[in-house]
Amino acid sequence: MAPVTSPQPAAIENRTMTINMGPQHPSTHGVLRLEVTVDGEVVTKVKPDIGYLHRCFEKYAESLGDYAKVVPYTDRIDYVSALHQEMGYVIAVEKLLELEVPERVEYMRVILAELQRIASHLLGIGTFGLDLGAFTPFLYCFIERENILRILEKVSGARLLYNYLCVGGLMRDIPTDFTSDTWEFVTSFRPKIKELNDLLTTNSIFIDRTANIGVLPAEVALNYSASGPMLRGSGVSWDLRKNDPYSIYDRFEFNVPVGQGEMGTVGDCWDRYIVRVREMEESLKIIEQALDQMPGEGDVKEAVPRRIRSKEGEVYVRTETPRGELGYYIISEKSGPYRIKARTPSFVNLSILPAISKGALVADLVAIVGSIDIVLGGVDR
Amino acid sequence: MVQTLKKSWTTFKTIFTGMGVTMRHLLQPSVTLRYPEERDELPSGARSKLFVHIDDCIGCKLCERACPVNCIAIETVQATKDVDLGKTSTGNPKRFWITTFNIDMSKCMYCDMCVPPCPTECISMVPEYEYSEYDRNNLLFQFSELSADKVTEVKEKAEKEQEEKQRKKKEAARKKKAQKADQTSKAKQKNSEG
Amino acid sequence: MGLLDKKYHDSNIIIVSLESALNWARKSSLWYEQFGLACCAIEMMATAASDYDFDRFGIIPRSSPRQADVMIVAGTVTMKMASRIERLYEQMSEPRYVISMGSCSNSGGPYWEHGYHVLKGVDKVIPVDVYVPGCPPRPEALLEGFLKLQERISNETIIEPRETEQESTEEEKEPIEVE
Amino acid sequence: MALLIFATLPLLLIVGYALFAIWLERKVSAHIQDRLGPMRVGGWHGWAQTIADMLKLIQKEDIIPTNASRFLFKSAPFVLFAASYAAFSVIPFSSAYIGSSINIGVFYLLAVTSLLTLSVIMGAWASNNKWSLLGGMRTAAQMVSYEVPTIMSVLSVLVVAGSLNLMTISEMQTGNDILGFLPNWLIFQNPFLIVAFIIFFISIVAESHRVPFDLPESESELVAGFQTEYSGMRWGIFMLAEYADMLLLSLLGAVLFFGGWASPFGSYLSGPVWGFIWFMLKGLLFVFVMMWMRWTLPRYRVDQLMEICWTILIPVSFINFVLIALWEMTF
Repeated sequence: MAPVTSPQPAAIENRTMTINMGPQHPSTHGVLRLEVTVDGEVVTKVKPDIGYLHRCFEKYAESLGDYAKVVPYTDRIDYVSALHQEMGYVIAVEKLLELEVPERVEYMRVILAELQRIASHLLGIGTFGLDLGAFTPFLYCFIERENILRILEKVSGARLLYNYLCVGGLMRDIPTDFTSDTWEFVTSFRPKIKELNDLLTTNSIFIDRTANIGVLPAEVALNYSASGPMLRGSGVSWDLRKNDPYSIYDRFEFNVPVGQGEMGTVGDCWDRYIVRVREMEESLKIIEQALDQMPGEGDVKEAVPRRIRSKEGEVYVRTETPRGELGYYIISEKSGPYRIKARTPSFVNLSILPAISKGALVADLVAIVGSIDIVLGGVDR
Repeated sequence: MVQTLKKSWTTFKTIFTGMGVTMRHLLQPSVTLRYPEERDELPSGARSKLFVHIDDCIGCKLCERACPVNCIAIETVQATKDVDLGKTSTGNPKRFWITTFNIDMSKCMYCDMCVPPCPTECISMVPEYEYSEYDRNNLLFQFSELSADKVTEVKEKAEKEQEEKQRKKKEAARKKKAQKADQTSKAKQKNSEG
Repeated sequence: MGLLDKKYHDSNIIIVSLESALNWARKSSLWYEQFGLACCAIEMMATAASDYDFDRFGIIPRSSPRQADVMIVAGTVTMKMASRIERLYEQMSEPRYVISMGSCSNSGGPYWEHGYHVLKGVDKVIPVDVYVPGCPPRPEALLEGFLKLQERISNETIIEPRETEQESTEEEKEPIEVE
Repeated sequence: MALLIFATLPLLLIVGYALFAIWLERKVSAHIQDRLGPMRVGGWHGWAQTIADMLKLIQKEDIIPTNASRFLFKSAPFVLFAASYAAFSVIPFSSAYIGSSINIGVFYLLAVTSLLTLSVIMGAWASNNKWSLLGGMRTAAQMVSYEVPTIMSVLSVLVVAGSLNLMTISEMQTGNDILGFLPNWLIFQNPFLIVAFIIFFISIVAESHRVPFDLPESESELVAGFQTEYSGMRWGIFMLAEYADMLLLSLLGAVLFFGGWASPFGSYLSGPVWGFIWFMLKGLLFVFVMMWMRWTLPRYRVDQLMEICWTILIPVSFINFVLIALWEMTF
């Protein structure tokens, strides 16, 4: 009988699999494509592929040839926090033209910006919860966000892309019931934060999913020049409203919440999340102070130039948006803008993704992307 | 072991806290707006559709120039002297026939920048948002009320007047030239004499 | 639905043809593809959220195109994205519908003039059933777009191919240059 | 003929229940989220919504991807449905109706439901889609692991009940004798059975893949998990089977712990018809709790899921099993 030879075992191949996450995927927050190399479910490599929403902002800024006309296009850079995009741009142009803005307008801008910050954080928190499978907190956040949108719509006439700030002032007068509406919102919103904490923040499944995940050490964050909650989540107290005040932010009392690693390591997803929640409370404080101090009378269009006469010069202005540092670099000629470059926080923050998602599971990758809170309009511009 | 039990206990506790919150919401009335039956009242100045009172338009094209997306197209023809187009409701005299006033709402970005420059307040945002269409071409709104015949008639008239004007201008120019030539020649004469 | 319908027109007998029943089913359960492109996607989310609630109309999101009936093109379609949208549309199972939401996907919108990277209207790559104007459209406007789509579906016949598809076959698709 | 009618009764029940449960789920989720849910289709609170959904799914194009394994892809949903349908045959719906009163009922049920894993893997692998594959692998791991605590908690009930026949188990729970007013349900007969019930409930939530254990079809991670490539009625059958599975396990819980069709008020309001109503009410209560949980909680990660199963549920269920046996020996 011939000896039975067992077949030689084929060399065990350790093969990785490449999967495309996006451009159509429920948790990429838009049209981001991630080229994910996985070994089983463990992510070995992530490569973000961007450009699916490139909308030629800089080309438009050059082609329109008018500073006023660019404002609605800045809205569309980061459509979740449109007022912040406008504010940065408008401040930059005002600095270039050396315009003085009335007091009332400054207060109004700050209040609107903080309302917008709350709205934007609500969306960020909600979609983060959605990424982790919690559907209901997302809708509760949207109910609150809807209340803010109602105020903003009353002021500007639009729900999402406001085009309300203009160089030197505001596009329209402030409606009479703005103050009372805002007070009403501020008082009704505080208990809702507590409810959100009950439902999501302290939920132990949520903590299990976010603590110690996607840890971003402070050093790495600084090296990648991260900003906003992404940087503050890593324990670095850096907020342009405090550290380099623009507009009238130096008049208000507020804290800069930073990640402390309460549930795990400093700089994990939970820290980034809690920074957003606490920032909403700080924004409420700013709104309350601003409402108290705002002058009741005054023409908001006082300083608005009838025609903007461009000047030669260069200017860089940075502001703190809900996602981080937004910078506008304007090179101006006599005839109008020569080049307007927007430095958006989403793009910079996204670039950290490959560094912090190595070795995570696919489910963690979703959580990490959610905690960065990118807006693809800001990434691709 | 104790730690595991403790952790399980907190897990249960937080799960029940969360479920308590959702149960409270389950018993609360909903916040939903039942859209086709109920409608929210839009705030004054809501931006949802552009409308032009063409009677009030004086053809100054300021809105066209203010529009960042160039979705407004206006063509005007100067009215001849024998026609009086009347005045707008704000009292501005009208001097142009508006032969075309098209707004392409499929391009518009609802930025509201065309509204403030208008001197007669004839272009405005109206709170009407229900105009979805099966065909995109229906989103091109034409506000000019002149018929095609009228447009050609007006154009011809204006052209004629223009020609007349041009002729007159030319004549005047020629006369001027002649005079100038006259003067220069006279001056030359003087010079040569002097 | 010919003679019988006329015969019993005034009587109490209800004649529901198979076709209208099927159309009713189609229009009552329009599941949309959970897929947003830009600003309009946020308004799409707001429409699905509690304040406006898509679910009242039986409209729910599905994240896989295979199970979706209607694709809401919500936002700016760039050249890079256009081919992907076409692909997603092909992955959907018949009967499928497309709602173009907002100026950008209607005709390029704010980016039609200098937007070198923006597709001037999503109807260049896929047939569109309803155009919803707005930048972005209000949630109510999107709901109205859905009502228009339902109207269109209830007038459909099973035998004849749909209008838009006829158009799309007749029309020569313009080649898109993707750089 | 009578046999045929007898056999199709559960089918009607399952289809009717699934239509109702999907509608209920949408309503419950909507009201939890301060919404209204289906309101327009069919008039009163959108009662016809799921009927319309089903009619539409039947009309949809049935796509089979080019590179799919055709036979496996096509048959997977039917295997899944057949498995959960077959398991219904040993469920005692009321004192007068049971598909088959076999003396290994519990064993049969657990064996048949294991087929679910197989069919999910079939569908996931045959789709030739990476997301499906990941979903399928997750499902396999999850269902195989969670079968251990399920079986352990069922075994601990069997120790108390002393029978594998579900009809017998139901029958012995009629009456109101414990402490004079509590019904004779097994959960009241042995204090350790409460722990067993908690373990059982957690496991059935995991086995019917509901939040917080809905990893196989977790939308935000795997698009739609193993169902990604399915369209039309094939997908509808997956959905149907999922809801049927949920009901099956809830009903099993009702039989094993809460007296099956036994009335909570002793002999008052009992009888075959009332028995059926009580039985369905008990099952639907569990279904409601599962829905309530689903719309409250985030989901676990796949390794945490396994950790809960192997480090907490299985050891606890083993210890509990021993304790129950000791209790039975002493009292």
